[in-house]
This record gives sequence, C-alpha cells and structure tokens, in this order.
Amino acid sequence: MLAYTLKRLFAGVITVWFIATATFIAMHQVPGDPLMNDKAVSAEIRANLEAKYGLDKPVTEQYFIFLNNMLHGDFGISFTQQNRKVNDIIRDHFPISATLGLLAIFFAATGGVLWGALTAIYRNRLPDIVIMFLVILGISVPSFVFAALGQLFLVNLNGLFGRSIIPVAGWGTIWHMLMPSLVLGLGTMALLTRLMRSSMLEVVNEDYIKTARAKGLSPTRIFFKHQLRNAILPVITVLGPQIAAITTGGFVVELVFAIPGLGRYFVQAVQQLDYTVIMGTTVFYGAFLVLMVIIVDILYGFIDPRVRLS
Amino acid sequence: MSLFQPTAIDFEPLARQEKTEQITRPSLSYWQDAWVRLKKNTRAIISLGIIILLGVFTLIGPLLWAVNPALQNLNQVSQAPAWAKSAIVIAPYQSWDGIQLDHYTSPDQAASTLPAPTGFSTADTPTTQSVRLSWDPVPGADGYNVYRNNRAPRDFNDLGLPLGSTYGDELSYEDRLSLEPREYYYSLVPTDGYDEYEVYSQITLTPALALTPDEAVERGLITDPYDVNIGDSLTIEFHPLGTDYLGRDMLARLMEGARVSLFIGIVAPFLFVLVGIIYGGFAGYFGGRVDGLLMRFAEFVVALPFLLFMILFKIAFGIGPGESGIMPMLLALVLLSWPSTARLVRGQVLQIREEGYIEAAKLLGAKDHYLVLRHIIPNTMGVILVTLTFAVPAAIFTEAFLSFIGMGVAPPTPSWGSMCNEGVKTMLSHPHELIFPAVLISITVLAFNLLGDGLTEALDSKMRSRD
Amino acid sequence: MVLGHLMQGLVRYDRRGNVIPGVAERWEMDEQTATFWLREDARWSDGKPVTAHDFVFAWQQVVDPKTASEYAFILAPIKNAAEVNEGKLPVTDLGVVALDDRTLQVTLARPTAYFVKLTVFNTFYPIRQDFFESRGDQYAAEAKDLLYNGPFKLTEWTHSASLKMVKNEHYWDRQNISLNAINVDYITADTRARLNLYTDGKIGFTRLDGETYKDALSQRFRIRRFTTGSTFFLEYNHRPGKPTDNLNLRKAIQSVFDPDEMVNRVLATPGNLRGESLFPVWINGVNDKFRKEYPAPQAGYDIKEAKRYLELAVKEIGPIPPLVLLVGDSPTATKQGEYIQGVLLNKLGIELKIDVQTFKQRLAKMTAGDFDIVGAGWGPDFDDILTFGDLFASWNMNNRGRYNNPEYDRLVRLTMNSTDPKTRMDAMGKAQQILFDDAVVLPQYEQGIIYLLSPKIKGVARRVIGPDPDFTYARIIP
Amino acid sequence: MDTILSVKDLAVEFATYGGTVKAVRGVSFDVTRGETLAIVGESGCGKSVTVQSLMGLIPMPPGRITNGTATLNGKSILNLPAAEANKFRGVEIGMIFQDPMSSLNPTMTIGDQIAETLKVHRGKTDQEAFKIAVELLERTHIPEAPKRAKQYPFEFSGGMLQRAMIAQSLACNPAILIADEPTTALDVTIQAQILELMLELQRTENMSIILITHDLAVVARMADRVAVMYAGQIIESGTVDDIFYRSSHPYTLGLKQAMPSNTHDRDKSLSPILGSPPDLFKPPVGCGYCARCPYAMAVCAEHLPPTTKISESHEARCWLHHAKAPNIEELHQLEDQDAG
Repeated sequence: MLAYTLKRLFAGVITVWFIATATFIAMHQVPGDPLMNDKAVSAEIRANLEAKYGLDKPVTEQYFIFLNNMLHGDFGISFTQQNRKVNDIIRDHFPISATLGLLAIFFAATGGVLWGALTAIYRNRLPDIVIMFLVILGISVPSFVFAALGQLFLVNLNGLFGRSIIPVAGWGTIWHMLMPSLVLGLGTMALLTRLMRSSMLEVVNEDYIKTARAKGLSPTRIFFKHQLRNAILPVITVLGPQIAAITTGGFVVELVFAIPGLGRYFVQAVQQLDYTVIMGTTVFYGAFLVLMVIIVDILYGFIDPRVRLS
Repeated sequence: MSLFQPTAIDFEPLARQEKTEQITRPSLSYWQDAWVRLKKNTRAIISLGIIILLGVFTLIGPLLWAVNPALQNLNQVSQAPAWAKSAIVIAPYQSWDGIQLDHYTSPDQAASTLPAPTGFSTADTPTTQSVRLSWDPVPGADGYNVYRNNRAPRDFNDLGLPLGSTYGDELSYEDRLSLEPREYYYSLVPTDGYDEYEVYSQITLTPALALTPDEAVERGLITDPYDVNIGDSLTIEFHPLGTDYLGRDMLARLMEGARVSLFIGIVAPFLFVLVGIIYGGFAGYFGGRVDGLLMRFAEFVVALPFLLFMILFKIAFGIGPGESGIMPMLLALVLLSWPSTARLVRGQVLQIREEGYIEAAKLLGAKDHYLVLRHIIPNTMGVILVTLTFAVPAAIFTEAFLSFIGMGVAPPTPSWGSMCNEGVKTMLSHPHELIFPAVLISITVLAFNLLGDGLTEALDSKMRSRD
Repeated sequence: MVLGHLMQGLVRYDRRGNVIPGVAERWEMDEQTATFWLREDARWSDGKPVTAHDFVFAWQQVVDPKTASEYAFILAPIKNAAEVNEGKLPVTDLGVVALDDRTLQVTLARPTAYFVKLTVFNTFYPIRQDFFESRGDQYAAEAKDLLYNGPFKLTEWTHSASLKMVKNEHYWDRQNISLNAINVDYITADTRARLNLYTDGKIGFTRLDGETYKDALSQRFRIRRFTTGSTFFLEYNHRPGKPTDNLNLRKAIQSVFDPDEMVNRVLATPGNLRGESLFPVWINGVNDKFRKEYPAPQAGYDIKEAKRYLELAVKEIGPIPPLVLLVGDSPTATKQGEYIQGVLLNKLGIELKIDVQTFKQRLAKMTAGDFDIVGAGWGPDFDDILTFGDLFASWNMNNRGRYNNPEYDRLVRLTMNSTDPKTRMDAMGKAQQILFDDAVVLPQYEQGIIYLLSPKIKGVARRVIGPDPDFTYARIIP
Repeated sequence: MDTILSVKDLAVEFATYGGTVKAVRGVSFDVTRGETLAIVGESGCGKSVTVQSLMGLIPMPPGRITNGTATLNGKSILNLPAAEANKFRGVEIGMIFQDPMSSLNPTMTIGDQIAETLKVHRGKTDQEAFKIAVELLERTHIPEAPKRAKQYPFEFSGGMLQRAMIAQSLACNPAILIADEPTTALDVTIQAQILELMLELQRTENMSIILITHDLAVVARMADRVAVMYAGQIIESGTVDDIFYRSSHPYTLGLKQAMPSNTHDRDKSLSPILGSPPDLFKPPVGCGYCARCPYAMAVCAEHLPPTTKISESHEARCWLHHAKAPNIEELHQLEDQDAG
C-alpha cells in the first residue's frame, strides 16, 4: 500500500509542476498590464513597480525566479493588495474554503448514498419518483438561486424565532458553515444519488445477495454489509473530480454568505491579472486537488480489495 | 383427480406432427429491440415529446411570435404576465418648473417642532409619465422631503422610498421614478434643511397608464402620430410572459435564448462526454502504466484555472470586443470538462475488462481498439447516460457564468442561463423573470434525464435479461 | 472610509461640509505660502504627540519615486512636488518644512485657493518616521503595523472578512466621541446578503441597490437617501481616425439620449439626478451653487435634429461602422450598456457592441484607446471645481479619450493659477459650454444612493468629500 | 424415517412484460432425514424456482406463490416475511448455488462471510465465529484453512470457492442442504471431489440433501430418491433404481437415451428428444410432454394425466398407466430395444 501511495505522491508533484508551468505560460499570453490601476500611473513609477515584481525581465527568466521562490515556499507579494504576501492570503483564506468544500463533499456523499440507496430499494415506487424529481430540480436550478433561497430561509427562520439561531452569513462556528456547505453540495449530491441508484440496481441482482438472503441475514444487515459496500465503488471514483467542481463553485456561495474564502481571490486575481496571486492560488488548488484524488484512490483500494492488491 | 373417465378412442395415438424448432417470439435486431423496449417505456416517450416540443419552440417559435427580442419598452419594465392593458394617450412630456415662493428667507434658528404640512395635493392628473405634487408652505421649515410607498405607511419609519428633497422655497415635486399604474402612498415631511421633523401628511393616488403619440408610433401601435388624439384609449402590445428589466418581451427572449442555451447545453456535453468515454475507455482497458499516465494528465486538466483559459480561447479565436464568443466557449467546455466522465468510464471499464466475453473476443483476434469501441464502451452505457444528463445543466450554467463576466454571449443576445442570472437578483419583487428561464432549463434537463433512463433500460443488456 | 476614522489630517469637515480644525488649530494662507499651527494635545495612539515633522516625512514619502504612490499628483500644488516625483530633485527639496515641532510651513508652486481643503485628502495624513521604519516593508500589512492619530484605532483585521475599530484613548477630541467600537463583521459584494444580515439584526448599516430596495420596502425598513456627488458620463474616443472623433456623430447621439429615461426607468433608484453637466449640482460657485450661476446648456430630445446630424456625419466619414462601448463587468454597468445599445439601434440605426471587460482589462483598453465610447465616472477628491475641471485637460492621464482642446487647456490653467473666485468660475463656466458644444462627454446621471441605517444609530454624517459614511460623532440610543 | 420437509401442490407464477409465466404448476414431494433427493430436469422446467420459492428467494413482485403448502418440521415456511423466514434460513436449511465465483461477496474475506452466519444465528463473538469458520473450512478439506480464511473470494479457484460455500452453508449444521446445480460450473475432476465431500458430510452430519441438477450421471452417483420435473410438474418420482431401471415415463426414457454412458458402443448415435419444452406463457392443457412424446395419445393433449402409484416408492404421471391404455410391455420393449 505504502509503495503505491509514494508512487502516486511523486506523480502528483510532477502534475502540480505541470499545472504551474501551464498556468504561467497562459497567464503571460493574456494581454493587459498587471500594474495598471484606476488612477493613471506615470512612467517611472511603473518602472520601479516592475523592478519590485521582476516584471521587466524576459518571461522565461521570470519563470525560473518564480520556480525557485515556489520551492522555498514563497509565492511573492500580491500586486493589487498593498504588500500582502500571497502566502498570508493562502494561510488566511484557504482553510476556510477547504473546510467549506470538505463539508459540502461530506453532505453530498452521505446524502447521495442515502437517497440513492432509498430509490434503488423502492424502485419505481413513490419514494423513487419523488427523490428523482428532487434530483432533477437539484441539478437544473443554478447554485446561486439555491444560495439566495437558502439565505432567505434562514432569515425567515430567525424571524420566526425572534432571534437569530442560525447565522445568516459570515464564518466562525459550525452554525455558520451549515447552510453554505449544504447549498454547495447540492449539485454533487444529485449526481451521487443518480450514480448510487444505478449501481445499487446492479448490485441488488448479484448472486452474493441471494446467498446472503439464503444465509438468513436480516435485510438491514444485507443492505449495509453487502449491498452498500459494493454499490459505493463507482460513487467514490467520481468524488475526485467533484471536489474540484465544489472548490471552484465555492466562489458564488462565498459571495452570498460573506465567507472569506479563497474563491473570491481566485476570480479577482484573474480579473486583475495579479500574477503572483494567480500562481499562488492555482498551484495551491492544484496541489489540494491532486492530494484529494490520491486520497480517493486509496480509499477506493481500501474498500475494493481487488484494486488494492492488483 | 378430475372426474373425466377416458374412453377407448381417447387412447388412439396422435399423428406425429413433424414440428421444427418453433421460435415463439419474432427475433429483433439489437437496435429494433431497443426501440421496441423504448416505446413501451412511457416516461421515455414523454421525454421524446418534450424534446421535440423544445425543438419547435426554438426553431419555429420566432416565426410565430415575431417580436424583436431586443426592442426595449421602458414604460413596461419587469411587468408580470398580464392580459393586454389599455393606456390613454397624453401630450408629449413638457418639463415643469413647479411652484416657487418668490421672496423667501430661510428661518434663522430651527424650530423645535413643526405642524404637518397642509394642502398636499396633485397639481394635475397623475399619469405613469409624471406625478406632480404641491403643498402649502410650512412656516419655520427650510426644506421638504417627499416619500413614496406601495402600501399605507404604518409609522414615521415606514414612509417608503425617499424620492427627493426640496429647498425651503420650492413647494412642489415631480415624481417620474418608474411609475406603474398601481396605488401609491405619497408622504411629505418638513425639514430644517438637514434633519426631518417627525411629522408628515399623506395622500394616495393611482397614476393612469399613459402613452404619447410618438411612443405609440415607436411601439408600432399606430403608423402616424396624428391618427390618435389626446384622451383616446389604446390597447398596448401584449406580452404573454411579461417583460424583463429593460421592458423587452420575455417570450421572444426565451426563444432566442433557447438557441444559445440548447446549442451549448446539448452539443458541448455530447462532445466532452464523447472525449471522456474514449479517453476513459482506453485508459481503463490498457491499465497499468498507460492508465496511470493518462489519469495523471486528466487530473492536470481538471486543476487548470478555467477562467484564465477561457480568456485565452476568446483571444485566440480573435473574438472582437462585444461579439458573441460561442465557439471559444464550446472549445473551452470541451477541452476542460471531459476528465470527470473519463474517470467514471475508466472505473467502469476496469470491471468490465475482467468479464468473460472480453477474453473470448480477444481469442477471436479482436484488435484492441475494436474491443474497446465495440465491446467495452457499449457496456458502460448506464454510467455514460448518467454523466450526460448531468453535463447538460452544467454546460448551460457555465455559459451563464461566462456571459456574466463578458466571455460568452455578448448583450443583447440572451441565453437562459444569463436570464437566470438577472432574474435571481429580483426574485422576490418580480419572480417571473427567474421562474420562466429556470423552468425551461429544468424541463430540458428533465427530458434528457427521462430519455437517459429509458435508453439505459432499453440498451443495457443486463437490465433486459431480467424482464 | 475606514482610514477616515483612523487617521486625521491638518483639517477636516463638519457635518455640514464646512472646513474645521483637525490636527492643525489654525492656519493662514497667501499667494506663496500656507502655515499651519498644530494643536498641543494631538497624540498618536501610542501616546506620543503628533509633530510637524510627521507631516513633512509623510508628504516626502508620497512624492518619493521609490514609494511609487499612485496619488502623488495630488501634491502638485506644492513647490517642487512634480520635480521630486520625476526623480529630478531630492525629496528634501519638497516645499514643506517644519519650522518647529508645532508649526508647518508649505511653499506653493502656484497660487492655489483650495489648498487648505486639499489637505483633508487621505494622502496628506501624517506618518511617524520611527514607527514607519521599524515596520519595514510590513507597514500597514496588518492591524498592528499602523499607528493611528484619528478618533478610532484598528484592533482586529482579517483580510476581506471583518475588522474592528476601538475608540482611540489618546485622541485629542475623545470626550465628544460616544461610540467605543465600530465592528465591520461582514465584507461581501452581494447586496442581497447584506440586506439579509440587516434584517437579521447583525449589521446596522448597509447600502441598497435597484434590485434589493423593493425587498427592504416590503420589510417596512426606514430607507434613507444620499447624493454621493459623483457624476457618471460616456467618454468618447477623440483620437484621430476614430468615428467618435466626428463632432456631428457625437451631436447626433447627444440629441437622441434622454437623461430622464435613464434616471427614472433604467436606474430606477431614488436619489439619482439627471445627467446635465460634468460638474455636479453640489459644486460651489462664486457665492452660490455653480450650476445655479452657470446653468448647464441642454440639447433636449429631438429625433429630427439627431437624424440631421447623422446625415452630416455620414457625409463626412461615410457609413457609421459598428461602435464599441467599453463597460466594466458590474451588473448595473451591463444593464446601462444594453439600454444605450437599444437607444442607438432603435433611434439612429447605429450598431453598438458592448465590450464587457474585467477591471484590469478595461483599464488597459482605456489607456490604449481600444474603444469608441467608454462608460466612466469621477468622484471628487477635494472640495473645489478643479477636481472635475482638469479631467479633460490634454495633459491629464485620466483623459482617456485624449481630448485635446488648447482653449479648454487655457481655461483650466487659468482656474488653477488664479485665486479670484469670479475669474475661476467664469473660466469653468466657459469650459462647461465647450464640453457641451464639442459634445466631449455625454453626461448620464449624478449618482444618488439609498441605504439602510438602524433607527437606533443617530448622528451619522454623510459627506461628498472626506470619509463617508462618517460614524465619528455617531451615538446609539437604547 | 421421519419426513422433515413436505411440499404439497406448490405453484409459482411470474408476471412479466409478455404476460404471466406459470413456472411451477403443482409440485409435491417429501424429504426424509439423511436422504438425498435429486430433482432433475431440463433447464427451465422449474426446478430452481421450486427450491428458491421454498427459501423465499424469489423477488415478489414479479414472482407470486399462488398455491400449495410447505412444512418444515411441522412449521409452514411459504410466503413468510423476512424476519420469520430468517429463523429457518441458514439455520435449518443451508443452500449453495451454481456459480461459486459470483455467489460470494467480493469485498469480504471468506472467513468473515462464514463467520457472519454464526454471529447472526448463534450469537457467537467475532473471534469464536472466526475460529469455527476455520474449522468448517478444514472440514471441507481446504488446505491451510487459517491463512485461506483471511483471503478474498477472487483469490480462490472455482472448486475451492464451492468448498467454501459448502462450509458456509454447514455453519449452523442445518437439517437440509439444498444444492442448486452445485457442480455445473465446475470441471469434472473437481465435480467428483465436491460430490464426494457432500456424501461424506451427509454421512457424518446425518443431513439430507436436495440436489438440483440436469446431469443424470450426478443423480446416479448421489441420489437415494429422484423426482423428474418437466414443464413445471413432477412427472415421475421414485427410488434411484425405480427411475433408472424401471423408468415408466416416456420423458425419463428419453432423458436416459439422450445420456452418453460408458457402456454404450461408440458408433451408435445418441437420440435427442426432438422439440423444445412448452412455452409456459400458455402452459398446455394436457400432459406437458405430449408434443414431444412418441406415445402421445388423444387424451394426453386433452387432459392432465393423473399420478398413478406404480409401487410403494414409485409414481408416474402418464396416461400409459391407465387401465384402458395400450399395455405397458410395449413401453418396456422400446426401452430394451434401445438399451440393448
């Protein structure tokens, strides 16, 4: 198991290096002058700003400066936020986005597995139809609508109780994280429900389920010990890329719920061509994502012995 | 036992019919059978019907409902769907210099309290073009604030919208702020030039829906401004689904938006799911180092910043400012969102690769690519259809986000996603701007979902053998 | 807005916008020099007194090329400011000197009537040298890396999330400050989220916009109004070869644009005033409002006139090619863009493409002149007509359309150099006329905003210049 | 010998797209302790459905038990809710299936799967159950049982898996072991070992076995009594000698002729039974075999033949045994002629 993990981690490092290079090249192709600001800047002020960020050197040289900075763990200083280290931006805001993302994945996974299993058991009966309808609603209504509705619900709820039980926005306690992560996870939950349903339907007709029933095991035990373990496999494979979708999708939820996550910086950096923040956030997200995919694969191996030992 | 007592003749031997192997059911080809099964599945038929309807709505709709989706009518902003209304014709707008006190000296020190203003009334008949209010001067006041509310104000804090304020010598105010033919409650508050006195007087009025001859000509209701004279009533054009934030006809915009959203919502997912299938199929089939390499590349693509590359594609395509960059968006969607399908298909192929019939096909000399395309991929149909039905809404909303930041569809061409973007902002006050596009998107997704289910059951051999 | 509560310049504004003493107790000014006497009890938040040297050091930092401050141009009226900023002169040659700890003398490059009002602006705040150097390049990165001489000091700051300001116990006017803390708990651009937070009682002040004010109305909240003093207009590209360089085309557009419809139907929020001139209504003239003494010329909506201008334009530069309107990516900007697109298409048959750009891209295009029309706006930096007047002088970097009219430049220089209000205002009156005759810009509206303020908070000042909203003298009634 | 399981007139139907399929049309048989009863017949004759419906493994819907009773040691076991059925399933009746490769949960170790039954029914703790599981594996002659118990199904060969299945079904030493075509998926050498193992266990555990198969050779080797099924009905039942040497139903005869035996000389071709089993969508009114029976008579097509007792232990359901039918010898001659 360990050898497999080490191999994957090494491959992960190379992937992150590729991500950094590709983003760096793409970034420099985009026209527009990173140092421009709303009040016009006279010629020589621009000169010393360029010196500060090493922009006057040819692109390739800048790339190597960036690389060895990165290796020393220093992503440089943001252009647009007055001398604020990119490392600080990431240190302050990444954990928030990460917790939001992971909580959303947790909601999505548990919800997906639960609803998916339910629809498979009650195939073509009422619960199946109702849940399938909710799934379609879940994926066809955009996340910013759900975010707005979610927040509205909280406001009315608090209004009902006369005092604010669940905070409407902001960050801090678990209560703050509840609604935003639920909204963020809805889309993925819908996908996982569908996947779980189709894989459960396949497993329900497998022979070893017939054996289990012949062994006189109770339906609930069969459900958890036999059906669930086998049906969950395809669901886990899709968790990897979904984590990417959730972390990037966080921008909308972070905006509506006033959560100081990294999503906002991610988009603003691209809009304002803030080279150092773009590189910092992209490399960090890339690394986070690659790590998640590796964890998912290991988790998959843990559950399905066939893969682990092959 | 049955009471039947057989008689001798019953025991005559039966003539042996030489029956050949008689097949009880007509044998159908794979696709014919799939079609037969699909027809039996009522839900699949409904979805096919919806898809055809959507096609008609997009292509033939604009011919039937030939209203120009970009024509703005600022007298009818964000109107909910309503039956055709009638408006009275009035003279073109003349600016009004209101009522001033000729000699006026502002009071030296502010009075502690002031009585409520008197004589608060309308200067002439209120219309949606303008509402002119006037009042008697309040001695000791150095200015007045005018408020407007859609409901009867309960107390001093509930006077509604602060329309404007006047100096001590101005005793009139003209309100032209997005007037609608509904009941308004105007309140007048005296001030000392800065702070308000907590007294107010109030009147209620309903401006009549009005239209000038030139506007009627512009709206195409009449051809010549002189065809109609002041005071006549005119039925204004009818918007079955209401209007949007610039008064444009909702139905026409939905039809035009359909062209963009359905194109992106259907073509893009098909393409990137296709790429995902082939990529995942081969990665899963070969396995080992090749699979590792391909999967690492897939992770690399997923981690790339979508927005940055979208800007790049737009420039690469030489899309000038203000033009609709549908092609770069399609390219970006296809190039950057196939990995999730690839991973799913690979997971499925890993299992199928172990099946017996794959070894059998290999023995018969099937080359690798034939094996993957003919045997392995059709068996991942269930998973493929699920991801496809999820890719449709995802593509539609990515397009909406890109149009929102100016990458995708340039105004004024609408798309369902961008209409949702606009609608969500005002979803409480005028919900129809959000409901119609969102419902249409849901119907499209629903149709593809049901069709997906129907196809899975029809095509997926495992499902078939059970019935 | 935040810095206004933490720091204080030589002078400041009272609630009604008049200049009142700040760190400086009194001051005198003539053609060449301005002298300020600092109050004895002005203190930094670490207890040390605020001295004239702090101002000298601060202003030198601003013009020092190494700091590369974008606002260096604001110090132009001070002698040698421009030369130091271009690196021609050492920083010490800047025309400001501390006669002693509590008197500051400024020598002016040219007679500047409004110089005292200028010192209210943030760039003129003092910085103490020893504290500045002790922080190195971390200065102002975190709450602890700043020294405060204003009514409040920053105690907590989680970037782009929340910050907390507490009463500065060393502030000289502390007994008049009733608030002991101001919490900015939520920072988000989403107006709906802020409205929900207000309804939930979490925040006491938030701004509303076209989309959310109807919901606030239905919640029966007290909505207040404030005209921010900024004007918004369409700027044409006057570079040679550009279709918008043609006067007749600009005149055609001018007489087909109806500011009433823009303010009342498109923006549809109270407080916005008709766009009639580059100079907003609050600008002071000789002894009354500028716009009262020099009323802005109006074209008035006239479709026939517009068509006539259009024919002239087509005769001169041929059929009008599709024009490009460059706008930012905020929802209101795109909505206004679509409105103008509709007006030009339906009324003049001119095709207008809307180029929605991100903030940085838009600036790059504006500087490079890669547009025909651009939606722009300008907020006042200091309380004098020149803050708007010099916008279209040919040497001004912010004149993105590169409008170049020697007569206009002459009028602007005249206003800069003279101190007699009448001559300055006459010059600006003529400048306003040129802006209309030459259709240099197409005024859209003077911005009015609506906002919610909890009835429990009293004494909040709203200002066109200086910190707005200003909670310095606010107080909470139980 | 006491009868532990008796089934009377069992009838099972399936509602499908094409209409209702009457898979089992009135089947009755008894199982006595320590005896092996073989149920033999072509595939699709309803033998698997019969035993699976006893064990409640038929998904309802679409399946339905429309008639008949089944009593196990005096208790009725048909149509029981899962909780009730689990009282006897895996405890009094163990079951093994045809394809061992897919009959075990791929994600659980063999030891855990066997131990599971003990934990559920005997309340054993994890360690105890695992220890017994290892003993069971040893009893089914699996080498290095302790190591093997920790491995996963995909690490076992077909034969070994079947042994594990048997071990699993013996966990609560059931009175009856139902083997649904246990050896069909295995090659001949392993087949023999499994059958040998089953016989040995039968002797040591005094356990009765219901063997479902279509292979007469297996029946000859294993069975004490045999029931021949065709088109959802038992058309002949009796001791193994009754069926093999005194077969008194044309179908059983046909089956024997279609079976290659080592005594048969090579050049004589086997004679298959022409035609195919009737379509159970519209089951025939008379005898199911009528369409393919060389001795078919008019009555066969019209009426269901009654079950006539040929001897104490031997019954058959065919009109040839009726008084008025043509004499039986002809039936035997036909048989000798072929057997000769």
